[in-house]
Order: sequence, then C-alpha cells, then structure tokens
Amino acid sequence: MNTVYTLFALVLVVNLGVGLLRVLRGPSDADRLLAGQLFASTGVALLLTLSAAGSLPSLRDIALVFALLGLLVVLAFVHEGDAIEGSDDVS
Amino acid sequence: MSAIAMDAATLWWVLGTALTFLGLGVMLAAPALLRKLLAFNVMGSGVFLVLLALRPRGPDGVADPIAQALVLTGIVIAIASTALGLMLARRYHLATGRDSLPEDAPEGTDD
Amino acid sequence: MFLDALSTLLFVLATVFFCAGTIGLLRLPDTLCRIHALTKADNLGLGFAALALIIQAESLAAAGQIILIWLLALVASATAGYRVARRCVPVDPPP
Amino acid sequence: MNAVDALLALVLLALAVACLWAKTARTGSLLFITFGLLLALAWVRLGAIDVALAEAAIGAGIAGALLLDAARQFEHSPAGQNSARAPSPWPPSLLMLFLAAVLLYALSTIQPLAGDATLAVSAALESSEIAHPVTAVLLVFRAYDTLLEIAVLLVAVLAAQAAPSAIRASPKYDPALAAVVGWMVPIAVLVAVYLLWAGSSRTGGAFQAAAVLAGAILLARFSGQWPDADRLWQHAGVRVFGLVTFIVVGLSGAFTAGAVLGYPAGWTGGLVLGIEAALMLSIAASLLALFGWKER
Amino acid sequence: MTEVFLLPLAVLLPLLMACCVHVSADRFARPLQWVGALGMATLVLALVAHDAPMRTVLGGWEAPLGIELVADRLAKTLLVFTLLVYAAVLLYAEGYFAQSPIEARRFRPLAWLLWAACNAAFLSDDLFNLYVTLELAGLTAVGLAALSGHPKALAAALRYLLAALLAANLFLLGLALLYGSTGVLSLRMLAAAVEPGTASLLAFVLLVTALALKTALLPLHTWLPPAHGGAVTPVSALLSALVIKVSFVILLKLWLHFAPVLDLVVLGQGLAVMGALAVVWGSLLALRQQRLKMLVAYSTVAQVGYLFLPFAWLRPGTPAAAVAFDASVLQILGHGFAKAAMFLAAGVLLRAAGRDGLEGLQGAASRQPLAVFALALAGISLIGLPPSLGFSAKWSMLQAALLAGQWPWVLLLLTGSLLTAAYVFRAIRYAFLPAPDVSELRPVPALMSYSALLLAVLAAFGGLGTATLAAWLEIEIAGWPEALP
Repeated sequence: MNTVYTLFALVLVVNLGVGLLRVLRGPSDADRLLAGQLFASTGVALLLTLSAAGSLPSLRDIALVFALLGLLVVLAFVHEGDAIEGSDDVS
Repeated sequence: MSAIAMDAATLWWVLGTALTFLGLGVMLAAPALLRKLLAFNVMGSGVFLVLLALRPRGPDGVADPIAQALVLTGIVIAIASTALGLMLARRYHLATGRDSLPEDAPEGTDD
Repeated sequence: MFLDALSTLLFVLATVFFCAGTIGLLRLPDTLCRIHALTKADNLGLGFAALALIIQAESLAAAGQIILIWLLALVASATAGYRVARRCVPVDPPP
Repeated sequence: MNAVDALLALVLLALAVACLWAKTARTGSLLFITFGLLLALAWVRLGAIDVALAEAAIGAGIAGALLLDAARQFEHSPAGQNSARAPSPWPPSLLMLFLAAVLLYALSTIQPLAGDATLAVSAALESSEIAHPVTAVLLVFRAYDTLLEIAVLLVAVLAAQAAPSAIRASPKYDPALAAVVGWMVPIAVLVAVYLLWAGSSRTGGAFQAAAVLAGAILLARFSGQWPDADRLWQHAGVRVFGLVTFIVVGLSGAFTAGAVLGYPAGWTGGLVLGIEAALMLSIAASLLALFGWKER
Repeated sequence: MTEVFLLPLAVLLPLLMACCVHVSADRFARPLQWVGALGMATLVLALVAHDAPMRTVLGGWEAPLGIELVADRLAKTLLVFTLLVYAAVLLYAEGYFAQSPIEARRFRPLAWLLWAACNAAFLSDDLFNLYVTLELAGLTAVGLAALSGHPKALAAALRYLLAALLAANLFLLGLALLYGSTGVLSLRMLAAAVEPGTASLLAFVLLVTALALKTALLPLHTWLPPAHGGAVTPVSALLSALVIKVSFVILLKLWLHFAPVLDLVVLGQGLAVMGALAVVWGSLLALRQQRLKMLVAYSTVAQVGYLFLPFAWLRPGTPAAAVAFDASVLQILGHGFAKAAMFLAAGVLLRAAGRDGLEGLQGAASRQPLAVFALALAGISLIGLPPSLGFSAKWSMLQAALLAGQWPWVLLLLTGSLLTAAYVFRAIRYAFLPAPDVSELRPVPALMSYSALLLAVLAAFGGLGTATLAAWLEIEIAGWPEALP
C-alpha cells in the first residue's frame, strides 16, 4: 500500500506545481484565490495520505484545520465593508 | 527529480537560506509597508526552516522538540509583530493616504 | 487484499479528478468556468481519496474524522465558490 | 519521497518570489496564504507536526485573514501616492546572493551534535508528566518563554490600541452564508477544544486551539451573526485572563513545588491543561483584537 | 524561600501590574501604580542586599533543559538603574498626563510591560529567552512611540518597528546557527560548547548586527531620532534611557561570554570605529537641530557611539579589560540618567513655551529655573565634566585606551566632549536669552521639574561613587579566563 501512497502523494504535489501556474498567471485575484482553494483541498488530500502512510494521526488534525480555515480566508477575501476613520476610544 | 542526491535536511536549509535572503532583500528595497511586512514573514519562515532543519531528528523521524517549541514561539511573535505593523500601517494610511513611509529625509534636517 | 485493491482503484479515480480539476483551472477561459470546474472536480477527487483512506483507517474514530474533514472541505468549497462568484463576476465578466 | 520534498521546495520558492514581487498588496497577500499552506506541508515533511499545525492555523489562516483585510484598505489608496510598484531587484540582490553564499558555506560546516537539550528532553519527559514532548517543552521546561510570549501578544494588542485603531462596519447579513456558518462555527469551537485537549498527548495546544477559535469567531463576524457573543471577546479582562492565570499558577509553584513555574508532583497534567485553557481564551481574544474591529 | 521568589518576581510583578492597570479604572490604577512601584523598590533592594550572585532555576528544570535567571552584579546594578529611572518617569507622567487621561490609560500598561522586559533581559541567561525579551521590549517601545497617534509619531513607530523586525530575524538566524551546532541555549553552556569556526563567528556577527541595529549604532541609527524625538516626553525618556540599553546589555553579556572562546579582536575594533564615527557624526547632527527634542534625540546617536568604544579594549587577559568593562557600565548609567533627565526637562520647557523650537526656550532660565538647571546638570554629564557619571565613563575609556597603548582614541574622546559641549551650550544659551513675550507662558506642575532634577543630580554627581561601583563590579570580569592562544 505504501507505494500507492507515495505515488498518490507525488501526483498531488505535481498537481500543486501545475496549479502554481494559475496562481502566478492570475489574471484576477479571484483566480488566485481559486487556485489557493485547490491548494487547500490538495493539501488536505496530501495530509490525509501522509497520515495513513506514516501512521501519524496528528496530520488529520492539520487537515481539519486546513478545511476549516480555508473558508475564513475566502470570506476575508470577499467580505464587504470598508474601513472608516475611528474614534480614540480604548477599551 | 529523485536523481538529486540531496540529504533531506540539506534541501530544507538551502530553501531556508534562499527564503531568508529573498525576504531580507525585499524588506530593505521595497517601499510599500505591506510588502515589507510580507517580506519580513517570508524571511522569518526561512530562518525558522534553517533553525529546524539544522537539528538532527529523533529516532522516530520527529523533529527536535525544543527546536519545534522555539519555532512555535517565533511564529506567534511574528504574527503579533505583523498584526501590530499592519495596524500602524493602516492607521498611517488613514491619516495620510500613503501606503509607504516617506523617503528618508536628508539627515539632520528638521522636518 | 481486496480492500487494498479497492483503495488503489479509488486513488486512481481521485487522481483522475484532481488532474481534471487542475487542468480545468489551467485551461478554461474565464473565472466563472474555472469555479465550476474546480468546485466539482476537486471535491470529487478529495472524496475518492477520503473513501480510499477510510477503507484503510485504523479505527472508527479516524474514519469519522476523515468524513468530517471531507464534509467541511465540501461546504467550504461550495461557499467559497458561491461567494467568489457573487463578488467577482461583475469584475471579470464571461465573454 | 525525496521527489515530493524537492518539488514542494521548488513550489515554495516560486510562491515566495511571486508573493514578494506581486503587483498589488492583495495579490501578495493571497500568494502569502498559499505559501503558508504549503509551508505547513513542508513542516510535516520535516517531522515538525506541531509547527505544521501552527503554521496552518496561525501562519496561513489568521495571518492570511489579517493581511487580506489590510490589503483591501491599501487597494483604495488615492492614486499618485501609491508605491505598490515592485522593487527594482538588482542592486541589493548581488549583496543578498553574496550573503546567502556565506551562510550556505557556514551551514555546510556545521556538524550538529545530538545536543544536550534534546537528549535531556527525552530523559526528563517521564518526570514532566506530560506525554507530548513539544507541549512539555512549551509549558513545563521552558514555560517562562511561553509566558513572555503571551506578554508579547498582549503588548501587540495594547500597542495597536495605543495607535487608535481603524473601525469598520459590521458586514452585511447574508442568509445563505449564515446558514453555512451557523453550523461551521460550533464545529470549529469543538475542534478548538479538541486541539487543546489533544495537546497533552499529541500535537495540539493553546496556540493552535486559539487560532481555530479566533477563526470561528471571525467566521461569525464575516457572516454578521451573533453580535452579542462577539462583544464579550472585546472585554479587556478576557485578554489578560490567560497571562494572569499563568503568573498566579507560576508563583504558587514556589510554595507547592519549590520553584516558580514549577508544578507539584501529580498535578502537572491538570494544571497545564487549566493554564492552556485560560491561554486559549486570551490568545483568541488578542488575535481578534488585532483585527481592530468594533461594531459601529 | 525568598530566594526562589526574588528573581522571577522582578519580571512577574511588573507583568501582573501591567494586567491590573490595564483592566482597572483610572481612579484605581493610579494608587495601584504606587503600590506596585513600592513593591518593585522593596524587591530590588532585597536583591541588592544579597551579596552573593543569585541563580534561579525556573520550574526546577536546570539548563540545558530549562531556563535560568542569573543576578550577577551587572544585573543588580542595572535593576537599580531601571528602578531609579522608573521612579522619576512615573512621577513625571502623573503631571504630564494630568490633562490627557486617554494617553495616560494607554501609557500605564505599556510602561509596566517595558519594565518587565528590561528586568527580564538583565536577568536572563538563555539566548532564546533573550530574543523573546528583546521582542517584548521592542514591541512595547513601538507602541509607546505611537502613543499620541499623530501621523508623524505613527511614521516614526513604523520605522522603529521595521528596524526591530529586521533585527529580530537576524538575531534568530544567529541563534539558529549556534543552537544548530551545539544544541544548547544557555549562554554559560553555549560559551563552553561553541567551537571557533566560520559558523560560530558568522552567528556572532549576526547577533551583534541585530543588537547594534536595535541600539542604533551608526549607520543603523536612522530610525532612532524620529522615534525618540517624536514621542511624548515620558516615553522619550524611557526609550532613550532604557530601551536601547536593553539591546546593548544583551550585546555586552554575549561579549563577556564569547570573547574568551571566539576571536573577536577585529570585530571589537570595528565596533569601536563605528562608535567613534557615531560620536562625531551624531554630535554634528545634534548641532544642526532647530528643535530641542530632536537635538536631544540626535545626541543619543552620539552617546550610543561611546557605548561601543570599550569593545576595542574588552579582550580577555589584557589589563585594559576591567577598566573597559567599568567604562561600559558607567556609560550605560551616565547616559541613561542624563538623557532621561534631559528629555524630562525639555518636556517641561516645551510645555511651558507651548512649542518645540529652540527659540521657544528664550527666557526659560528665569521662568523655569529648575528645569533649566536639570538640563544643565544633565549636559555636564553628557559632556563629561567631573564629578559626573559621564566624566567617569570617559575617564575609564581614556585609561583603557592608554593601558592598551591605543592613544589615538584620546583625541576622539576630546573631540567628542568639545562637540557635545557645543550643542549643549547652544541649547542652554537660548534659555538665558531675554524672553520675547511673557504672556504665552503655560503652567507646568512642579512635580515634573523635580523628577527631571532627581535624574540630573544622579547623572551629575554619580561619578563620586565610581570607585565603589568599580570595586563592586570587579568580580564580574575577574572571572574571565586568560586570553586565547
């Protein structure tokens, strides 16, 4: 099974490398964000695979964090509302 | 690719060095504040890679726990510094409309 | 042995979908199409990989965690597609 | 697996270059997030799983959200005063190349010793009563570093407040988003608690948990939900709670364990978990405060 | 029992105070501060009363595993120094912020955090822990520099922050090299484990560069004048008296530990030459300033130069080493007291005049005699006239230079004093000019002038205690092993 894991991991990393082209090329930031999403889901798959290959259950936790915080980044990217001049209030 | 006969650790500290000096160069040369902060973080990542990759791993392939703890602390400090920098930069931008600091005035001139 | 073979098959399927997603991301002409390709293909790829790994999972809890991760990724990706499309299409209209 | 490593390193390098020479602040930030994601994978390959988790949660997640949030503001800067142009690479790059060569040479001469400290960790792990070595280093052996690090975080919050912060309006309520976020947030909170608890036996701990918790609250903010719960986090008391707990427990160690920042035998696990729980709340509140948001 | 407590408390008590003043309302925060300051005074006195060097193992985990705090005589001297500066600055701040409660509320917790950072840096014996304290001090200083929220202050704070971030990464890189090759972090153990070679020398150069940047040694000084000169006055005093000393003391500690094992002769000469250039260039720039606080800030660039001169003579096994070490400590104390006093006095004069230009000082001698007196006393120490601490520092440098047979330094010391005298007298001359218009004068609490005077007196007459201090510090350098082969 280990050979399969290794090969699949390699496929995923190659995918990352190819996806990189879209990241670098753009043209819009939305495209870069999408490519980032691809990186996140590929990363999740890679982490799950490595976790199985190396019997490292902790890697699944990292995959979980990837999946959760991916959405956060997207929302930070698209959410509306502009900064306005603030008051000097402290607490 | 696998033909590259390189020690795994060596690969990472070479990458760390490259990131360190890429970051350093941009941090010194770029005028925009946000880019400087990005460069600081890239440089920091490079330094962390060097710090961790230099340490021999334990028998089970786990990295040196002390080095890990140091890098963890470093990451938290880096994010605190970055966040402070961003906050100051945004405040400065609100006040002046500039996203970079003015060029260094000739020394000693009272502005 | 049968399970290993099944896993391998699923990994192959995952590979196909991941590659399709990536190629779509690379080759499709505009942002909207790319969103379409990516959200579908990627999640299927991840789904097959997850399935393959669930078969190999060492415990029920591990399998459950993998399912949770997949579901979260699914939701995140769908929401992301929806939000990005809503926000970005006017900026980058299809020809 | 060597090919995986090499390819990953190349992609990282390319991303770093693209990030640093990106045309706009927003592109740079997006690329940095992607860089952070892949750096987390690199940490995994280096055997530093704790660092990987922190990088994913803090380095890519929270830092990414912070950078994007700031980048949006800089996009709107009036024309003419924008200096987003990429830096001219040549004059300093020769110097950088030279320095990099010096460092590489120096690194190649290093013959790492097994290290007293590393050996000492494995020798003392048993008596530390914490099964996970990284947690043992962070909260038992080098707890003082962690305490000062929490102080650094508090400083960042106070300093950011000292420069009166930008305030932004609450985002608009989006029903579709709210539905999704409505069930993602509880899961994220559960994951945070799980990471905190996992820290004593394997990868996890207060910082990673706090980053996920802060992420959960940010999700709620982005979708415009639960303003009341959000307000609770802005109380100054929440931000200092962790540090005060840490100091008080640390000082009490002088009576119960004969050393400041020591723990009485048999109690280490429980006290560390308690401190970490308090730290998690404070770190999350601090991370949120660093976004500088307030409701209008 | 008390020994277990004392050293950690020197850090933990101010931290706790910072948390308390941050969360409590104004009317509680003020009395609370004085309780805290009294507590700190008791603590520091108790520490000094212990004659033996103290070592506290935190958590009961000895190095290399854990972190140890060490209070040698250098650290004790610095703890007392910090206490005195804080006493004056906190008193001054009461008056200074009387009309601006919001600034006071921002100032208090940061000031206490800075106190914790200073004490932590002076006591720490662990390279990584020193990095954390350096960051703690640096970020606190940035927050303090940005306190007023004025765009110029923000720009200065950003410049300061970027310099601090750069220094932090360089420091970490040096640390990575040292830790990578030895596997230990305690200074004591590093000095024993490190082997001379490219890697260790490069690591040390990186650490020194980072610390020189944070101490604002020429040519890495450009961030300093706007940050120090543009901050609110109590902050200017803390930044110039304490914050740059934190990085310098860390450098001095590293030097004391590594000079016996690494060949640092060339590096020491290099640092001293940069210091000499800083003395001349900084003084010339100070002469050109039109605003009092900027003059005082540029004077810091010059005085930092003096801090680096002793590295030329700090070589193990040479007779000059002990004198050079005394000179460093005396210069830390002398510049700290004098510069803090100068900023505090300048703050009084500026508030009275309502503007920052030197011409605003006209007539100050008759209206604010105490503040002008404090300014003059502090000036005496900066110039290096007896019996000031500044005089003792420069006298020790002179002796060290002659002991080492490097007499050209004598010329530099004389030139430096003449230039310093020029800019100090230029400022004070304005104070004795007749006042153009009396009506503009604003009232200033007398408390502020008295606290400036307290520090100025310490600077101007502290030199009388030189012999005692030198005898008390002798043991620190006597432990140095003989020179390298």
